[in-house]
Amino acid sequence: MTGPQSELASQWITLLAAGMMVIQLLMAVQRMILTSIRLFALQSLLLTSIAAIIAYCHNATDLYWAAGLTLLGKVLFLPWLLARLVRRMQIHQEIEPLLNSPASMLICGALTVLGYVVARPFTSLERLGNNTLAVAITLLLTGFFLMFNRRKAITQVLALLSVENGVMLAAVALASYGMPLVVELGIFFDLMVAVMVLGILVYRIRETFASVDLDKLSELKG
Amino acid sequence: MTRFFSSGFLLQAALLAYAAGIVGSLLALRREKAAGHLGFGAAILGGLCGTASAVLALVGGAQITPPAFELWRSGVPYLRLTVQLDALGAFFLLVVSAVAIASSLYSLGYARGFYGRKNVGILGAFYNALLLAMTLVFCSSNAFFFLISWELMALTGYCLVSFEHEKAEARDAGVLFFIMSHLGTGGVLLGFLLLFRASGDFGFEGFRAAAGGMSAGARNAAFVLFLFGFGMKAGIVPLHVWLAEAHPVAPSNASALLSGVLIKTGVYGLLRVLFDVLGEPPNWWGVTVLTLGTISAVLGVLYALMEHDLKRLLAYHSIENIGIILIGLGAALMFLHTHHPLLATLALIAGLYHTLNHAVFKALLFLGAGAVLHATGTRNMEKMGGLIKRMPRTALCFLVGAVAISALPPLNGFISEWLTYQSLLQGFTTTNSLVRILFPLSGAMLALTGALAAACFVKAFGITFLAQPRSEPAARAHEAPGTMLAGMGLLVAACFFLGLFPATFLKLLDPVTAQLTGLQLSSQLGLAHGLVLGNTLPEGGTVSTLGMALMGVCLLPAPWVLWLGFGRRARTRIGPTWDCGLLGLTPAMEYTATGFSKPIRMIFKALFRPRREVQREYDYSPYFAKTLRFESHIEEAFVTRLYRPFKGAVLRFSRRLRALQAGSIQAYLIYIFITLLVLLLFAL
Amino acid sequence: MKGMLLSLALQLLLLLALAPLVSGCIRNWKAKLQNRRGPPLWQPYFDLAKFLGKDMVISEHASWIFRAMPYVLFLSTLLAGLMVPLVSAQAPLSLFGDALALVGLLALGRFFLALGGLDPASAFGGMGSSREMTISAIAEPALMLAIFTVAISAGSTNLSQMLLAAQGPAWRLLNPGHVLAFAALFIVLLAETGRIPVDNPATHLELTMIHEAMILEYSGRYLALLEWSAAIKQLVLMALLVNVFFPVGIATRLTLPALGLSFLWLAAKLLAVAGAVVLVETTNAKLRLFRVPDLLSTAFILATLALFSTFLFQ
Amino acid sequence: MRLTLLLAAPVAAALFCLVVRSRRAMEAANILAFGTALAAGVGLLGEVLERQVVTEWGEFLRADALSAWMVLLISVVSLGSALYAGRYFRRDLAAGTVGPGRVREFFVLTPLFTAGMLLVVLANNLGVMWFALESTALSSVLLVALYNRRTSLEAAWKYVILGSLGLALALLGTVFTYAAAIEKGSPALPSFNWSHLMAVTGQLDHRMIKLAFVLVLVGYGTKAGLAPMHTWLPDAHSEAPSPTSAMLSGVSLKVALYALLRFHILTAACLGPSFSGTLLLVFGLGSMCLAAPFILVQTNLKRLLAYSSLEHVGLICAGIGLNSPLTIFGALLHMGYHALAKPALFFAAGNIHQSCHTLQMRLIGPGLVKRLPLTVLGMALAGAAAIGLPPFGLFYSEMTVLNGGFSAGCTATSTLLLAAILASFCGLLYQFSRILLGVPKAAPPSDPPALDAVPAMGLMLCALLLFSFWLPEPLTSLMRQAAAIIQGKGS
Repeated sequence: MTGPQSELASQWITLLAAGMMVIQLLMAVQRMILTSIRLFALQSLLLTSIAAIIAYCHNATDLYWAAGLTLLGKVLFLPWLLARLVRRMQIHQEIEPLLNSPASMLICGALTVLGYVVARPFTSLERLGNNTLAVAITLLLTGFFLMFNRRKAITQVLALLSVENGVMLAAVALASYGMPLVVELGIFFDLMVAVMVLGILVYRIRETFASVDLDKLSELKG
Repeated sequence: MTRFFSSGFLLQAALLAYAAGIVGSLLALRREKAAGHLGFGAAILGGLCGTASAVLALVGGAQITPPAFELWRSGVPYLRLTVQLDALGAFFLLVVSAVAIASSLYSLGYARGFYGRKNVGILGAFYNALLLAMTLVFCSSNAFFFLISWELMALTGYCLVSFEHEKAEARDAGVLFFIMSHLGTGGVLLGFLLLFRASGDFGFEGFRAAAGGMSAGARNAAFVLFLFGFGMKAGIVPLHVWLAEAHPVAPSNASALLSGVLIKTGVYGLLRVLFDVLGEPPNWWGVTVLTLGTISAVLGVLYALMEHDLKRLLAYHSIENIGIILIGLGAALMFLHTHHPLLATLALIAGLYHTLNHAVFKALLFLGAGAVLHATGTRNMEKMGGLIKRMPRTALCFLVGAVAISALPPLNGFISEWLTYQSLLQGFTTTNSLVRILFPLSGAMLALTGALAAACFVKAFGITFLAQPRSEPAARAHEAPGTMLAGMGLLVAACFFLGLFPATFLKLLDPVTAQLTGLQLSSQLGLAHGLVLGNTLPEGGTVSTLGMALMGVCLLPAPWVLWLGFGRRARTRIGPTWDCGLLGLTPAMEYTATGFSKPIRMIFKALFRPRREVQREYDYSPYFAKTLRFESHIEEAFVTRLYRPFKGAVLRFSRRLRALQAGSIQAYLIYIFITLLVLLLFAL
Repeated sequence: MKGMLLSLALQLLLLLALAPLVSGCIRNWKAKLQNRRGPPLWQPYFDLAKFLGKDMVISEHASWIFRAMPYVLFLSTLLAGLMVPLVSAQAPLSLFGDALALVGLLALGRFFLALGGLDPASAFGGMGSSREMTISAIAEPALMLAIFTVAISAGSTNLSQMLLAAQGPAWRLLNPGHVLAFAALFIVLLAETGRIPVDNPATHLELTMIHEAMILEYSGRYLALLEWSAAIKQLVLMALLVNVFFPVGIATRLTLPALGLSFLWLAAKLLAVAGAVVLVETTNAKLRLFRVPDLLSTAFILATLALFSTFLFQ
Repeated sequence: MRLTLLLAAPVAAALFCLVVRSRRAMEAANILAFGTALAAGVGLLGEVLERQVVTEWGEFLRADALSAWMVLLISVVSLGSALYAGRYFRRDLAAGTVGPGRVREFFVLTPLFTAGMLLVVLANNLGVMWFALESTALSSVLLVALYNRRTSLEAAWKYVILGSLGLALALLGTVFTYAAAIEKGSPALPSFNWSHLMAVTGQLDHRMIKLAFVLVLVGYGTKAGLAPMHTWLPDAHSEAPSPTSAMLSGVSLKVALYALLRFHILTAACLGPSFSGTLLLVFGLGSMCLAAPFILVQTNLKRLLAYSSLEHVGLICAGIGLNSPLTIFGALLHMGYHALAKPALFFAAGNIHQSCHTLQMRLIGPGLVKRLPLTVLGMALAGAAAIGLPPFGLFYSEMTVLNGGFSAGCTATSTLLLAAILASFCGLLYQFSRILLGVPKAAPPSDPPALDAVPAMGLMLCALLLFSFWLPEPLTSLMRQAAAIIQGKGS
């Protein structure tokens, strides 16, 4: 790997990572479920690109696989699945967050700062895209925030998936060659199964409660 | 052949007998009669073997090599299930086994009351298990094993207290008993762990060696923990609140074991750690024990006086007597501190003697109360009366117990209190510091205790057995069956023996004191061939209950001489009691138990804080009431001021904490989130 | 052995004979002080003889406790009396019991007395028993503490030893500890013997009786035994008081002149105490029952002060 | 072969249940599979004692003493649950609570659940361990939702959301660990195998390991039910069918803890034991202290048991955090005893639930002993064990932890531990005596006394009693080896 080329790749990676973060923030403030799903697909696409760039730079076959799986799973399959679920169950489109947009933005900003603080010790590592680690952690934290700032079951799934995206970004960024293939495969299939299980549950909840509002899910106390 | 009469073999036999009793009663679960006979028969056998083993070990003297054997090997680190009987253990084994014989004999008859109502097999199993656990407590040479036996004892005790679990009071009392007992175990456990930290092993031998090397702070901490833990079991004030709840609700044969022996395990524990293990005590240990003992004695008897539930009354007296035992122990600790081993031994003997005495007469009284309960179906003294005519033998047994517990000569309670007084009096000159004033003051309180106990038992015996029956069941009461009487009779005999021949018995205490303080006093205490009890001083006070008794018998003809002289023609008539000219006395006109204790209630009003409600309805003048409703209620200040608020606070806190788990997944996520943030910042 | 039996018999006789006289003296003197003629000194003896000859009525509700009680009380009081040095410094039964045993024996008698009060199912008996047990209970600590004070300074609870140890220069008897303990014991004596201001032995108003209430159902020879026991108990306590605190003139050797002198001393001291009792009874009214604890706690405090002043302020 | 067999047997059973129709065959297949697993586990015990480490599939599967111990626990609890499940569902089917389809679901998912747990403890690769754990979560979540009631769906939802989130965090932690292992400038893809990582602990990036452990702690801690990440635990335990509750409580929590332990060992090897040990101790203690008040005022029987599990897991965690050979040994012992006692309690709770049709304790009690004497007997025995009374083993293990704590000089901490144990003792005793004893308010139900739980409860209780009285030498040496591994002294 030569210097300028790696620098260029690094630039791209940083840019794409920043894009992921922007999408995350957009997800935090916007209110329509289907848009959220599309934003998630876009975020996953950016993740795929980062993986692909790194794979190209390092010539790492495993990473190509990972990128491919992400593309298939998170960009195409899961958004399709979730969108279908939303349409089939005629879930009300409004997201209804607990906190309003400005507050959400404020918190997300604070979490971003925190992400950078946590990641700072590792920026000195001489690795491709190591500066994306801060983004990854920020994605994780804001995704976390999204999870408890949402009232609908399906949006929680979405937030969970964005957390997953953050983790994968960290994996790509930190491990430079990606994880071993068997792990990648395992993670991928687990994720798919997880979303399907979540889907089943959402479906059953919808059937039983006639709503996917999480406020109804608070009978178990003490 | 000698092998069969060795202490160790008999101990094994006793353990086996109890175990067989458990198994036997469980196997015969469906046949009540067989279960009772198997279970309690095995317990009698175990008690006999245990008594023989203990006596053999104690008669063997200080030089006996303690028999030791391991039950089996457990893989748990530091746990060695070694059964070893030393002199101290043997003495307490004697206490438990002797009471076990009488109580089990009694149980044979008493269990009949449960036929068709409760399962006797289960009772027998728990009963034997309690005996087994107590026996193991006294002969485990390893603190880990000790704790196991200790907890088993609490568990079986709980099962017995809650045996009649259909009654809410039995359930509540059981829970209270077990919880407090377990908290005490926590204290004991921590104390042992402190010792373990110093010695690296759980053997009492190791503790003994290591205690010298412990820092003063650690030893003091261990003392406080042990005092809390063992004191909880012994029921010293203010840790006593469970006792008066738990002992009355258990079946009476079990109450006898609980009150007679189980609380003595606390005394055993204190003796074991304070005298055997922890080494020379600082002064404040003794002062604390003595003070607590005095307070327990006085408060115990005062609360007992306010009871009109016969078994609760007896239970409160257990608190009193534990206090008396602790007075002896505390004095002994103070003497050890000032290096007066002779006096320490004397005080210790007083404590030990009272331990056995209390076991004997308290078991007797509980068995008597059980017989009354058996006959009348109630524990409320206000509903009794006149039972001496219906159950004369039981009444006689109860009377002996009452005289003994009131520390009246010539029975055994008097002897041990006399020894306690002697040691306290001599203690005054052992030191020049101001704490010496504690000795006579504690003696004076002991006197108050004794007198109040006498008042209490006048009430207990008088209201229960004398005068006219106050209720229908009391009027229809019947004498207890033979086995029950035989059980009580054994204890009556023991009261007399221990009261009349103290010097003979004191020989058995020699190995115990030799182990704990290095001295043997029986030859110094027993004067004139053991007929007179001295106090080790050459010109000191002496007492001979046997002499008194014989003298009394000799003087008995004196009144008859007078009859012959003056009253030959006088006749005796049976007539009605004087009724102030009314139309005959009714039981409602008799003095009640509540009325009997009213003067004391008024005098100690500040302590009891009685709540009374009087509702009067009248037409013209309040002096001519149409109806009168009187309600008086006493609750212990410890319960109302200490335990209940504490319990309330804990429950309130817990309920408030439940809001954390309110069902909102968002909140749960926030918990995790906050944890994550905190940890991330921590890890940076 | 023979000497011992002799002294035993003598003391027994002394107790039995002297006790009614002391009661008679008190009654007589009290009447004199109140400007009455009063019964003769020997009246108690006549009473006893009369009671002994009378028929008895026993309550239909009473049990054997009722019948056994007079014996137990009488014998235990007698035994207690045999442990107190009266004339000779060596009490006949001092080996069998010390000061503590004496208290114990008196308590035994009281225990049965109270049971006897409860037995006939009368409300008065129960009331008397209750009050008697209460008062004796709160008198007990003062009694014990006073005894302790003396016993500690004597180094023994043996009554004879206590008495011998107190002999010596007369000024020792005037030390504040001794005097305070004496005062405490005197109050206890009033309570234990049922004297005004604690109890009124002459009353038969039901609600104020204590001792009389307990023995209300007794008649005939049992009553005689009870009255006699009460008199003996009074004598024993007085003798204890005077001999332990003022062991002046008591015979340390068993010679006839010494004994005679000692007897005279004893009589003088007893009469002095009886006089004191009479004075107290005449000048005081009976206290309400719930004021009695105040009096007895005064005694307790006096005894405590005695202890302090003997050993701490030396 | 043994490790393969261990994994293959449950998977085969799951596949078999997928195709077969007869419910009895499914039950038999489950029991057979877990029986085989248990046998293989016992064999593994011997092998591990002999050879320290057993590997298969080219080091993909690896078993040391710690894994072997976990394998034993997993297979015993699974076997007990399977024994209980057959009778349990027969009653449920009869009552119409569940349909045959759901029962099949149970018999398919349970072996998968077990297989997942076995893979967690047998995987050499930390990534594989992660996804095995995720698969246990996913298989069990459907089991939790089996009844399809409102509450069970709610519980399942909370379980899966919190669990997945936790696992995502754990994944990040795993990634960090992996990143820490990358050698500077080396083009080779590093091995993610445990055995490899342990060999290179000296070279790992300390800051990364630290961060990784924190993430893994929160992540796997969520799955292990450490407070304050435990919130799903009472919900899931109370709503799942009782055989599943037994497995969740009996082993699933401990398997997650096992995963956490592996990272603890790694971190301790890098940074010294104090960092991760202290954290484990804090969380363990926290869980114990939190459990006690909830136990005291609990109203639902199975939630009560769940909080008790929280307390026990806390104790195990704290014991390991104290980091002395004795405490770790005690913690492992505690794992074993708890795995035997808690399922028995859940079986009893299942019987009670089916007989009383409620888990609300004020409706169940008082006087359960008159209605279901045999169940109550089992419950009382197991309950006595769970509150740490001798002669049951939990007393010994608690004592051992405390001994270790004291001899390691952690007096204050151990005292706090003891206080927490005592507090939850009080709560449990109070609750048990409230429902078990007394006189039933209503007349006893007419249905015959249920003997349903007897074989399963008998198995658990007999094993518990047996091992309480007598710990065979192989087991103690296995635990000693495992303790050495946790202390970083073993292989």
